Amino acid sequence: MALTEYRYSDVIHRCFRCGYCKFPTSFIEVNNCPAYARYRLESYSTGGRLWLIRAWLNDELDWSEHLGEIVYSCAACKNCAEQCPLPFSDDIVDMIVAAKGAMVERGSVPSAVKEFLENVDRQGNPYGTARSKRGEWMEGTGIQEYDGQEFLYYVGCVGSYDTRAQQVARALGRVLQKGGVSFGVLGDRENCDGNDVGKLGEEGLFEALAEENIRQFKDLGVSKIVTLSPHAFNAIKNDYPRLDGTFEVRHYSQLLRDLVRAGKLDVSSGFKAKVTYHDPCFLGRWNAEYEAPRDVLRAVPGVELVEMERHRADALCCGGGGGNFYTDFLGGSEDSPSRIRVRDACATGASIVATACPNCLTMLEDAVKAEGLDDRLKVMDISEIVGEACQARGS
Amino acid sequence: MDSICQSLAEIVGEGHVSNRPEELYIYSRDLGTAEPHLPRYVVAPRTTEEVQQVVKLANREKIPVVPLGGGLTLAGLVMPLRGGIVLDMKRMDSILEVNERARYALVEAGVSQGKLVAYLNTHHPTLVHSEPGAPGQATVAGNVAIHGQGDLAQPYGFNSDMVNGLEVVLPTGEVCRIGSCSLAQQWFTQHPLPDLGLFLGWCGTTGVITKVSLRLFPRKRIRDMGMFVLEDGDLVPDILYRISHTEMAGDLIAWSQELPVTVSGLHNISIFISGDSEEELELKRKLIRVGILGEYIHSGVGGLVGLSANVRPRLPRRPPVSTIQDIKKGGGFEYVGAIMPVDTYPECCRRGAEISARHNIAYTLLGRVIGRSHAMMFSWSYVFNRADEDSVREAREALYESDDLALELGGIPWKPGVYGQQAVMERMDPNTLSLMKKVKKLLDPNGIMNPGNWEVS
Amino acid sequence: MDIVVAVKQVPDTSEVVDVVEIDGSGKDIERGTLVSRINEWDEYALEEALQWKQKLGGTVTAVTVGPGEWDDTLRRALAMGADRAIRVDEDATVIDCSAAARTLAALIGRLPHDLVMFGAQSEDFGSAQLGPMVAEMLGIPHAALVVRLQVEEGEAHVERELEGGARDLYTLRLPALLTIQTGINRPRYVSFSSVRKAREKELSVMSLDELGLPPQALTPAVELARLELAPAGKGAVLISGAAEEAAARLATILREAGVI
Amino acid sequence: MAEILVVAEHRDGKPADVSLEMLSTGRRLADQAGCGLLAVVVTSDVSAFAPRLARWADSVLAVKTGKPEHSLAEPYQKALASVIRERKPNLVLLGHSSFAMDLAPALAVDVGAPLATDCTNIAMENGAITVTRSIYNGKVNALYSFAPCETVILTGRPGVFPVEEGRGKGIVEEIDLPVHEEAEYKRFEGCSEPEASEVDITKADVLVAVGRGVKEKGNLQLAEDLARALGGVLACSRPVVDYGWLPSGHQVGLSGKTVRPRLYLALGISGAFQHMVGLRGSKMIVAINKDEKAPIFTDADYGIVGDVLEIVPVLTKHILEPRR
Repeated sequence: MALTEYRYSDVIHRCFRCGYCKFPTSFIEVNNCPAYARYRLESYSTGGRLWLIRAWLNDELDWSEHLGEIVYSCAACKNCAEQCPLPFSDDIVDMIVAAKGAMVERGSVPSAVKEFLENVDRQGNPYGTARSKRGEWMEGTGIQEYDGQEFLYYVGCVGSYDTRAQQVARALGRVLQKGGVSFGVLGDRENCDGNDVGKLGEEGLFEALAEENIRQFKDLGVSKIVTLSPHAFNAIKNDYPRLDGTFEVRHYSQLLRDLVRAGKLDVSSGFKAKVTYHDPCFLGRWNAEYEAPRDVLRAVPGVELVEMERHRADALCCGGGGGNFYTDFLGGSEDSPSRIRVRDACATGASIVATACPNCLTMLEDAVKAEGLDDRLKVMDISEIVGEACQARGS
Repeated sequence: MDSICQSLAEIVGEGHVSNRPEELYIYSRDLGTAEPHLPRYVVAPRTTEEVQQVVKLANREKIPVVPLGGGLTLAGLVMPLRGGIVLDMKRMDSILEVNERARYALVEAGVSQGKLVAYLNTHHPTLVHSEPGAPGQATVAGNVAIHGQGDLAQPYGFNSDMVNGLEVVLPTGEVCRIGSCSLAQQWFTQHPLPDLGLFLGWCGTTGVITKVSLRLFPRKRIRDMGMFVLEDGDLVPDILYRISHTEMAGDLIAWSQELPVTVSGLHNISIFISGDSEEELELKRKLIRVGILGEYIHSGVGGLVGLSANVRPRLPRRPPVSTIQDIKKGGGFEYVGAIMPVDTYPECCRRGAEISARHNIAYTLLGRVIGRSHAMMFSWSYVFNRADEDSVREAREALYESDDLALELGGIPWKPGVYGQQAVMERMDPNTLSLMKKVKKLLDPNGIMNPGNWEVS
Repeated sequence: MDIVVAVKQVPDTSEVVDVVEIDGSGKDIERGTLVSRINEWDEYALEEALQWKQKLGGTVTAVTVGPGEWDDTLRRALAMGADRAIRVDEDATVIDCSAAARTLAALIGRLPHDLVMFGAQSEDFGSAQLGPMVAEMLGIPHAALVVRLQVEEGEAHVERELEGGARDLYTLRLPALLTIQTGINRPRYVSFSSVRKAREKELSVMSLDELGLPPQALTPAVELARLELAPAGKGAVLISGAAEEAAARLATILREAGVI
Repeated sequence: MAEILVVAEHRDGKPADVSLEMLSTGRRLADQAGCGLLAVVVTSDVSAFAPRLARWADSVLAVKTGKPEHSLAEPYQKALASVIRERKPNLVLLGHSSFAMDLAPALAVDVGAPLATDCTNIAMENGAITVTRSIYNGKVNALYSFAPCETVILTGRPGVFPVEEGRGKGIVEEIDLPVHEEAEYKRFEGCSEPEASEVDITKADVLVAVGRGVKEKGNLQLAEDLARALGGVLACSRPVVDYGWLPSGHQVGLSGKTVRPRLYLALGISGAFQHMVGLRGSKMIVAINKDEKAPIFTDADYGIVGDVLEIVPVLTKHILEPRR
């Protein structure tokens, strides 16, 4: 693709590289862009990335594995979009995704990205684990396959395959059961939601996945969907409709809030701990849902909710977005965003960092180990906290 | 990786050095109109010791070293004109000490203006520093290295006059402390020691600043602003003089711009005031509104917006610069700032508008008062389209003409690019010039520090 | 430069996909749950062919002997940049290497071929036989396990991989056949849309008959008696438990064994 | 059965290990069938090889050739084809080496004999030969038999067949065959030795080896930290070199180096034989792999089934601070 064919050819040169994209609103740290935080070189800031993309499309710069890594190190966390003062701020992430798309079309992507996409294409998940093992997480939970229940509980790849995230998938299942929610899952029939595939620039594969899912949902008569992952939530809510797939989709934190408020979920057993909450980008900045998870936590007796200095729209991404939980271009350093984030969490004095995204959960948990904070900080999903709080006494 | 890259990696760690095309491309380019120059290496140090080792290596190998902060001078002052190492200082961003009683902050060179503002807001709400109105990633050290000014310029002068002490790595690798810090861990003053002001305003050509102690000032609880609008620019110097006489104003800025058309041809004087109480604020308002502007208003010269208890202006969260630059939808913006006598304001405006017209760029003219009308920083701003070569050239020519204009009117281009530097030195007294040369030669025998800038031929 | 690349489709039985079962016949695996992919070595062969086409011009033709499903792999080859693809319609899973070689030799013999490329081996059976057999049948020189290739003036300069990282250097006169080892290049990513676009490209199917081969050309000389699941994991003492616990125990074991 | 023929491959003046493995196997089968064992070597230095081979073989055919000093497929193919046509051995054995991968298939076509490569077992029941091959990433074993024919050609997987020192005294016969070293259509231009690397993994006491399972170059750091904690060095399997994550000097296996460390810690390595043959000499093999069915667990002494990226950092921690 030449610059002229690039969707944002008339905009991309308008980035002044003033650098707001690196900061949170308060300017307190320059490292609120996860990729810039990790590498601290201008090439990895959003502005630098845009200039490099333009140079590449303009044939001023050849493609290289390194250029690929720079572009793909963008976790699509949207901090830049939040902070950029210019009129095209809403398009910044799309500009980068479109550049990834150009790389995909040229067939030149970093090997980890190639692997991610080929695995999803073949096995319906980035890990390349067999499709036929997708449902294994639910063994012994009594969770039923979807068959006309009110809700389809869509688990997603991480919750289905990652051993730690599987615990969360089960925990949420139990909570929904306790809340008397009528729901079912797809088990082995579930397929990748495609959110991160799209953010990796593989638009064709994303659409194929989305269309396949939409067809399946419709065939099964699904109308309401509750997702474990904000990534799936984002795709189904914001991208599926343009492919003629409109469903009433909610992130589970929103559903749990309603259940608690309606008194359908008895959390009176409580959960005694000082808890800080990490905003997942695809719930927060992408879908402006900052309160539901906090409301749920506040509703649990014994939870003392404290905020990190950077939170809500200013939250630092865990570095797992845009496929990076797998491709891991931001890992392997004490400057890795996930490690900065758990240090932020520790600074609040909380003993629990709660989140509402299996990607964030696994990223932060690895970071806690790497930082050697195991004994001070525990990473939990909100569904797990609620799960403990609604251990109905007696039964 | 060549051997020098290898040794650089051993100093700062492999992840913080690069000689790959992508990094070299980015660090070869300035935000303004300057032509790109490729560095050989990009290095991001974390400590003074690392800077020291890098500089020693460079001095031994005779490789240029260009210290880079926020990279927002727009005049290409941090471009590797002779290749070599670009030293990205932004990893050195710890705020080391804020002394509330002595009102100063000791910061590492990479600390951004934004971070210092935010830090003071949260931890020392009674203190402020003079914020230069550049995007937040501009660094404190970079700003004093170019004799920057900020929003406290009218009461307190240049930011570089607010420096209590410096830590500098000399071009030959010695770490040197200037001010009370050279005696003990005391960063509260530069005086009364013999003057060693060899680093401020030198744009990194005499050493790498690694620490700065900067004066802080009382932060008033409430801020307010007003804008006096008039047509006759010739009156502006007089008005500025009289407002500064009251000693009630903070930042004082006179400006005039072509767009939007509704303000075209007008001159605006932005008057910022602050106070700890409504009473204090109202007193200041009165002294300026009634005492000074009243008669101008009555004689119908101009009108005042704000500066009254019942009108609350919205103070911008961000400096306007980053949005102004996009008027041409071309991402390019550069200005010539010059330190001028306040009396030249009308002429600066007239001639500036002519330059803009010649190069068909809407004019944006601004004068910020420094001290009690002792001087003003007058800026001629030009936007351009980064994607359009002609547009870039037009802007570049306009900038050159503005440098010449500043000098012609008896002013001095501030943080000029190479063209302006040469123009300044051509007019400079030969003895002064040779003193500059001696100082540079003494400190930087191998000429490795940001070569190409302020070079006395 | 006309290049023919032979490819095959294999079930994905890589490390993380471990659901392999023997089917009722005892002579094949249960393919139901397995997904297919292009043989990894063939992907490198295709990439190499395409890069030389890019440099020298000419055509790249992808060929295979296999059932209809294998068109997926040919389409992938077309998406990568091959100009045309030909499939000889036979169930490759039941024929042996010599039969497959005979068929491919007959096909390739009819195509313009300055260079013929095979993957050095297949992921599923790993016989590493096909290429050299076809070369011998076509009567053209060959080199197996090629890790480096330079083509100029009707000659191919190749490096063959030997044990221990050593290499033999040969010059082959074209036409010649090479079997390609992994790592010789970085195979490009094949985007979903390029596969879609490749649908317009020519994919032809041929029968043995059209190749002038009698059915008995496929009689295997090597007969598969039966398949057995390999005994897995019996050797190692498996340390169970969560990461934390398992790692701790391993550390202790290593210490007690005095290896650290 | 009339005769078994073993093709002796050599390099740097030494017979290849795998050839000795095949000679021993040939000996065993010959004794079992009560037939003769013939070894064939093509070399410029007959005296260097023939006597050694004669310890297993009843007779050794040494084909004299000029350069080069190691085995090339072309001269062998010509020599062997004529020997096979003339003596019609029932069984021809080669090691499944790079050399044989180049030679055996062409030879099989040349003499019209069935070929089974990379055999892990070779059995003979009343004259009939059956072989076992390991397929589908070592997850399945396939048993093969052969249609009745004069000669069957087999190549045996290196490191699988035991070597028993030969005790015999075979006769050595130097024959002169028209050997084309220089076919004008294929010129041998010499050979290059493996590029030297900064670390010599063959001398290391502890090796931490990484494979596909580490997923991304960035993750090598984890393995490197562990290696440092163990006072060892980093090794790897083929894909890691193919991806350009590590220089080839770190590669263990058939096309890499052969190592004999006290501890071989394999991270995310499935254990394909091409890799495993390189570490047979290891005192202790420990494997960490997601896939409980990965072949590596067959050869490993200890194993953890789990995510390398999850376990390695924790393991490093425990190595560094032993709990008292």
